[in-house]
Amino acid sequence: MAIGTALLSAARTPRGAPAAIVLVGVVFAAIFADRLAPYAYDMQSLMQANLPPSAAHLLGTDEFGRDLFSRILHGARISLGVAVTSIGASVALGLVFGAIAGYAGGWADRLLMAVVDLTWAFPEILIALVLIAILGPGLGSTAVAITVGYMAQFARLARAQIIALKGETYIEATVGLGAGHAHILLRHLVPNALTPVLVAGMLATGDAIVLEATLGYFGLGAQPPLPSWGAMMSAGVGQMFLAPWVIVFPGLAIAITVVAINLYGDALIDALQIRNRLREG
Amino acid sequence: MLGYFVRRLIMLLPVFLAMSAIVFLIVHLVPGDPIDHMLQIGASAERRQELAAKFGLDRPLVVQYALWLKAALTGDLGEAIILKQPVVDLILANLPYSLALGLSALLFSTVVGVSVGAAAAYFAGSWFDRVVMAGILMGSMLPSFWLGLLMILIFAVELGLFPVSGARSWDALVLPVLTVGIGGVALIARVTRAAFVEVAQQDFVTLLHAKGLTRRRIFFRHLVRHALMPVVTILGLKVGWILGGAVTVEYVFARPGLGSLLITSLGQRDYPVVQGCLLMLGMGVMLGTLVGDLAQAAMDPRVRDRMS
Amino acid sequence: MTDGLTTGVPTTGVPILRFEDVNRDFTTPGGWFARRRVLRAVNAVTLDVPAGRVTGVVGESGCGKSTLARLALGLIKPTDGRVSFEGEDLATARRARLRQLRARMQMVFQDPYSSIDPRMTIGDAVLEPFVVQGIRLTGAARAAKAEALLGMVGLDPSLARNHPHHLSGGQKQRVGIARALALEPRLVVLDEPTASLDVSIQAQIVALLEALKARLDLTYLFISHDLALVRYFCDRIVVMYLGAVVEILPSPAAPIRHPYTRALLDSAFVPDPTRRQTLARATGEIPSAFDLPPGCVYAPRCPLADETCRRIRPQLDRSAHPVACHHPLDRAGAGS
Amino acid sequence: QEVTFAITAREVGTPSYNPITATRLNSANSLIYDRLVLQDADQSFHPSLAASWDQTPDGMQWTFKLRPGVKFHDGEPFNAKVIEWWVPKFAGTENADTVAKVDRVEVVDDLTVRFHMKAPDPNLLFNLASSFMGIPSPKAYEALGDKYGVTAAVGTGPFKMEKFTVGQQTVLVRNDDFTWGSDLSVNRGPAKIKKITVREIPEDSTAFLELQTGGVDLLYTVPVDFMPRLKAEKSVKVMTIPGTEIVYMPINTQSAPFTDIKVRAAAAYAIDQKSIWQSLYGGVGNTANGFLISSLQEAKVDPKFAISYDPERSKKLLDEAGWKVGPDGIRAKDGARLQVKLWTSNGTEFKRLVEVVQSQLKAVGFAADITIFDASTINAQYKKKTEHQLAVRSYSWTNADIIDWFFAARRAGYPNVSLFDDPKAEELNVTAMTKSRTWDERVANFKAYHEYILSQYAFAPIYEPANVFAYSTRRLKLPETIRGTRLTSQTILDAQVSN
Amino acid sequence: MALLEVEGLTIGIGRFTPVQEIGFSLDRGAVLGLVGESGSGKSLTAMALMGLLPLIRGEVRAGSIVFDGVELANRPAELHRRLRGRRIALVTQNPMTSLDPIRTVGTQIDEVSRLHGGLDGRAAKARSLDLMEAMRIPRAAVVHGQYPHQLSGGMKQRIVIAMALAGDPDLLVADEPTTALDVTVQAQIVRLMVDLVKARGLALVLITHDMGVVAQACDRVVVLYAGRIAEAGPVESIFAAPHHPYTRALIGCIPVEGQARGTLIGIPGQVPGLTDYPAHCRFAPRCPAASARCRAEAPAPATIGASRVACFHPLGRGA
Ligand SMILES: Nc1ncnc2c1ncn2[C@@H]1O[C@H](COP(=O)(O)OP(=O)(O)OP(=O)(O)O)[C@@H](O)[C@H]1O
Ligand SMILES: Nc1ncnc2c1ncn2[C@@H]1O[C@H](COP(=O)(O)OP(=O)(O)OP(=O)(O)O)[C@@H](O)[C@H]1O
Ligand SMILES: [Mg+2]
Ligand SMILES: [Mg+2]
Repeated sequence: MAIGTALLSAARTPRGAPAAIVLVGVVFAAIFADRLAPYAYDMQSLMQANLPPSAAHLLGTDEFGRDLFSRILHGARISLGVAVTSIGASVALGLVFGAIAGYAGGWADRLLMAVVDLTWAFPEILIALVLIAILGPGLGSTAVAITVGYMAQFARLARAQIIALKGETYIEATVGLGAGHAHILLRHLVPNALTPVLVAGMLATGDAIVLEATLGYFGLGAQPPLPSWGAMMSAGVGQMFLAPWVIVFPGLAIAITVVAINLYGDALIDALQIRNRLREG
Repeated sequence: MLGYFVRRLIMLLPVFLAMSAIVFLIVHLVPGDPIDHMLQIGASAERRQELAAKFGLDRPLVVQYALWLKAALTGDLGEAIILKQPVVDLILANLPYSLALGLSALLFSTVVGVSVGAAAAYFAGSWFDRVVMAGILMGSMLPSFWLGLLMILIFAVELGLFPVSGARSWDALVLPVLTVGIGGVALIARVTRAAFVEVAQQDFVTLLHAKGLTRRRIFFRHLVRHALMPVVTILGLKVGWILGGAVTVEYVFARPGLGSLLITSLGQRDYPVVQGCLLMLGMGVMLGTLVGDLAQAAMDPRVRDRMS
Repeated sequence: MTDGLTTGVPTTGVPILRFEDVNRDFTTPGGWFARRRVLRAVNAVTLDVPAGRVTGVVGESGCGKSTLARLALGLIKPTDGRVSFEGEDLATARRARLRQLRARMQMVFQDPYSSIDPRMTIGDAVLEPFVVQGIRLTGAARAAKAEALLGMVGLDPSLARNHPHHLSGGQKQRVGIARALALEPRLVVLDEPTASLDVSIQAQIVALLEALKARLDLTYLFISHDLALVRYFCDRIVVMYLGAVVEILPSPAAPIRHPYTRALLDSAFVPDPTRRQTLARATGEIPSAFDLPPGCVYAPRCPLADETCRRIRPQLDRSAHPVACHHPLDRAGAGS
Repeated sequence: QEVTFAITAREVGTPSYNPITATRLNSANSLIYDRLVLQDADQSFHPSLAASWDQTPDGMQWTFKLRPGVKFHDGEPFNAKVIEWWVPKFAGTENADTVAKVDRVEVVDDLTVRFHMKAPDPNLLFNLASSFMGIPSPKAYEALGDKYGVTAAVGTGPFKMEKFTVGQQTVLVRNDDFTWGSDLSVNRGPAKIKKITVREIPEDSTAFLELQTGGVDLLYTVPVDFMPRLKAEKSVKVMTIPGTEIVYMPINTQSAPFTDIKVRAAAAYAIDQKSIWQSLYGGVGNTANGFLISSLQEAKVDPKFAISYDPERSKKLLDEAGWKVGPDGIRAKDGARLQVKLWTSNGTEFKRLVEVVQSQLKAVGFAADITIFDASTINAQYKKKTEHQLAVRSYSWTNADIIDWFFAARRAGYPNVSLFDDPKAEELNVTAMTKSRTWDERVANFKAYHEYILSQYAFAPIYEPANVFAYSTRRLKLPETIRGTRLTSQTILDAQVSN
Repeated sequence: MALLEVEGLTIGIGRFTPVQEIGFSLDRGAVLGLVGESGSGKSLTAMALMGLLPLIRGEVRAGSIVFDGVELANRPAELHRRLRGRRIALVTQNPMTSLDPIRTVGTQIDEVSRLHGGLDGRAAKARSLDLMEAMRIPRAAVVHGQYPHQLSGGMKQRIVIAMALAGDPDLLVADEPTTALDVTVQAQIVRLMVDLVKARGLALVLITHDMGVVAQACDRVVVLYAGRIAEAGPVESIFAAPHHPYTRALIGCIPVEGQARGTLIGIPGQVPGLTDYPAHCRFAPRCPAASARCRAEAPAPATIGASRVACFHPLGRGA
């Protein structure tokens, strides 16, 4: 099934529908955060710090008196933005590595996969912490760290797809027509390998949001006053007894978004019927 | 089988070399160096020099690597610059904590994950399946620093069942294990459920039904072994996660462990320790995959035959 | 092993494709898991495919039919020996030359279900040969060409916009044929083109192939495991067993000389309840291609096998009806 | 009879208990080692291992009478020979400055030593009272070499180090021979607590919850956020003692636009110390208006030099300097936006504070981009000298000579983060550091130096935290008043454990 | 009374009704051929006989399956399960995937006799070895301890049949048991099964798409087309004089010895998919003899000679 149709039909399943609604909402918030937010995300008002939710501040305020609702809307943009761009880069890199390794086979394959497996060997959080130590903190480094941390997964998946596809008759048929490597790889192999890798990427986006949050806890994610959900939560840890809403709402935003991504991704996997292809990696 | 094992071990050697080189490079790419931490503010350049010479940090990187690797091969990972102890001792001191936490979390995730996944698969499509799977997923998606504090708040503060933090008694292990384990439970439950659902669709299962076996018997006697195979693979791949993945939890619960050692030493640029930890983790992972493959072979005669 | 074509089988047509003492080995991947094991999929095959005729190849699963087909098209290279198309060695041809040659030899595959890229429309699939060969077609020419090709194989041209999963197996196989014929090849290798289709569709496809051959002056190398079908469709029949050619029937009606061919024929289910056969002529199953017995590879299953058969591997003789057997069934009759 | 103390984020991971070579020491250090003298909260000095002392009028000789009967944990006697061995040990270490002016140590008799000075040092007693001046057992020290302080630490203090695991905990057991407590304690020894486990807890919330549930009995530092909750807790007593720390914003005087003193001043006047003190720190501690902690005499500068929030003045200065307000509220000059870098190091307090500072700077027209570094990287970055502009940081020191640390030209980069290099300041520095003969003279000199630094806006003062600690009254009973500058062994000696 | 009587069997899966009103009967010692092209509902019928439709979310919507006097359709699943393996056994199409890959083939056979015969491990194994020898498996004792992937396809199919026989069933349902096998092996297996039926007095439902197999092995045959019966009757009369145009065409699709080239035509068009089953005669679109009536209503089966034929224009009527 084409991925476009699948996106729609996944959104019509009982599991997919609520998830799709949530995701559309989050993306909407991310895009229109500027218009939707009642306050500027960095507008402080120390006299109004740690206010509980009220009509003026729907979700309350944080320790600097900033409006949590506005920050969560903007946070959608940052958290999602970081997760999506870094996973996007990760998927792209993984595809390149995986496709080359899978298509070339032999020593090129072993070598590339040995490198990939090295990053696979370490927990993503450690990779991220080490990389950020090298690159210095900030959103850019976080994105790089996430990119590297997850790349192995996509490279392996892409490679498995390519290897499986190489055995398909239509590839042999196309070779039989006289096609060269570029044609085979770019016109047939990569496009057909793409779907599962993209879906795996989508699922990983959820994990990336959580990873960014955890890095934020170590002070390494988005730099203040940028409100990524993770940064908001980690700042809220100190406040959790005084003003629990400061940590609860961003936490909920993460949990709901990530669960929605997973549920929708699951529905999508079923719609595309690629569950066993996903496992090959 | 033995031959296979030996061959795999030999194959690990180049991987080990590549890994150690990368580890070494990465560590030395990090800006700042341990001397900064030893010097009082405003120390002289000579003093710097002297310290650098003392720890061999003034030599070319290649030489440093060669010396380190040579020693590492004899089991000597050098002496910590800041922590002033043999790195091996530091690792050995922290390893038991990592293992205790990692293995218990693994056990917990496996037992609970497999049970929950199996139950969900048995009742696949029912409300039970949906509620349980969604619940687990939700739990696993909370960042662990928050989940950890929540656990403390509920189980240690409100209910007073376990100590808040530390690693001084067995019961201090419970909350960290739960915190780390929930993510694993979700992962394993999903893998298990999917595996059950998938094997259940295979031809030979139709034939099991045709033999007149009850659904229960088919499920618990026959499908279980198949469903566990992907779980074993996952577990083999997760050794790194066991040894070093719990940094956040170690931090929140003020527990020792390889992850924390690594992060602290990274902060202090205590190169030998960072290198040692990374190497240790890498080797753990390599061994983990090997053990995973062997377990796979033990469970699956097809794999076994391919190995001989 | 014969000395090849010089003293080989006289054929009526000029050979368009030639196998000269071709071996092809496969090595199972070694590496992490397994010891390397070498399997000889095609064993010392010497064969001419005469132009304008239908040469049939029969044999059971794993006997090397598909490998032979791939070798014929240069999709894989022989381990030893030479495969030449119109006199040119495929193994040494340059890439660009190979591409040109490929326009003149095409293949139709066994499994129609996976022989079209699921992401392509049928129209794109039948036009892909032109893209690959660097032949540019304008929009109108494209549509016309696709229509012509689909029409040629008896498909509704409106299918061009569909994706393969909307088509039935028979329709897909027609698309496969259209694609193979797009560049107007001379040789078409048909690798069990009907094996995965229902009988009613199989018969349609065979009829289509017959018609196209007559119209386009094609040479067929027709591969099948169905002896009855091959006998119906082919001019010459090559019988393979475990990678080796054991008999070449010069015509479908020629008397059978090899015990294996006999067994194959006797195993066929004749659709006539009044002619029920003593089935089970052949006993045992095809041994593993990894460790071939030293003598005749068919000896373990052959009712006529004796010590000689188990020790010495028989060579294809040089008669008009070559057979590789120490005890051919017509020994008394035809001399060799 | 056993208690658990906890040290939190800032002190976590202190790698050793070697006072001679260490650059960081944690709070447990004072339980292991005794010093020659102790300083009380009122800045007065009290005998500890030194029973009495004397200085010649020219300040060139100091004679210390040592307390008799003192033994190290390893049984070695404490006497004049120890001091003779000890003082030279500092040479070449990072703490060398503390005794740099001591020329040599003369053993007068077994219990008397005389310091012969290179130059008078009015600050000597202060230095001797610092935590780096805990005296280790020479025998153990020499035997262990590099590993001293990690595998073992041997002092004369009321507690012996039983086991130390870096980053985790230190187990201390009572020194039953200890009878030489100072007059800052009621109990002269041995301690009433038998065993202390000092745990290191990096997460503040965890530490707080441990105290709340009785998992630990004493928290050495309490994050301000938790104070209201702890105060509400019946079984917890929160105590505040005057702080030793100043939080400030160094301004890189050599990085444009801060080369312009008006821009520096504008940045300094943009900081609203009061609202930070009130809302961020709940009114605990003090606002800071100078560079020194308020208990020092040198801190009492002429009010016209004190820097405190004045947004109008700030804006006016910027206008004068040519920085005009743009449409988004950020100022610009010649097309360049007033975009500056604002750094800090990782740590909950700094991370919070820096956000407020950023927002206050924005209010007057600075756009500040925050970067949060880990502690080791940030110093390396400062040392590059060209990368940084503004920062939020703090120091903890109870002597005016800290101005020299942070503003002397020869230490530009780090610790002179302001890259302050000014002839007049250098002159004042020399006077204050080397030309003062008496304490009063020194005070006057440093005050002048302090005032001059303030007048140049090389930094902006922000906040002076109080030392806040808390303990569980269920298990511990501490004296009502805390003697000394910090919570150290003299208070723990008097501590009682119930049940 | 026949061992198995199926009447008006209609199978539904969700919105679809892939099998409609199928009926046949079968005695002990007889082989019934169920023949039809892909998708004609052969496997679903087999699943219905085995009571395994729930596995694929299917159900018997109408009709009856009477086995040895007991009605099975739409009865508690447990009733059917008790018969499975013991009285009714199944042989499936693909021996490559029909066996559990991680258990030895021996234990898989043993399991049946332990479960249904109440034998202990040793007795079960002895019985399995007997059965394997009856299946002409060489070196049965060795094979007993081997895993499926170590055996050839033909060998595996023999194991599957041995497994089916282990419960001593009365009825064997074989769903295309030889399709995946080599021609030479195929012949052996079919022969083996027919011999077993005769020797043990079993009844066999042999599902196939190959009229050749039917001609060689079956006593009676049911020809299915798109989920319905086209024609049913004794093998001899069906081959000698097919009444349904489809049956005749199907027989004509197999080339026979000496058949002249160009005479093989096949059946034009294609089998309709489940979603576009016409309401009228389903074969009409491909039928050379189709009339307006054929395109308006569905013919009900009628008796012609020894056969039942669902066609408005049966061939050779009165012949
Ligand atoms: N790429 C390959 N790698 C390894 N072994 C191969 C490869 N291709 C074919 N073989 C082996 O070579 C032998 C001959 O295979 P081939 O596909 O030519 O047989 P075939 O006669 O076409 O069989 P079938 O009727 O099943 O299509 C088989 O044993 C097969 O397993
Ligand atoms: N689980 C299922 N869900 C939906 N439709 C099904 C299912 N199983 C079979 N069908 C449909 O029911 C119809 C009959 O299927 P069945 O498997 O009985 O055919 P068959 O005659 O056995 O064909 P084949 O020769 O291909 O095995 C087909 O159209 C098929 O698509
Ligand atoms: Mg083939
Ligand atoms: Mg079927």
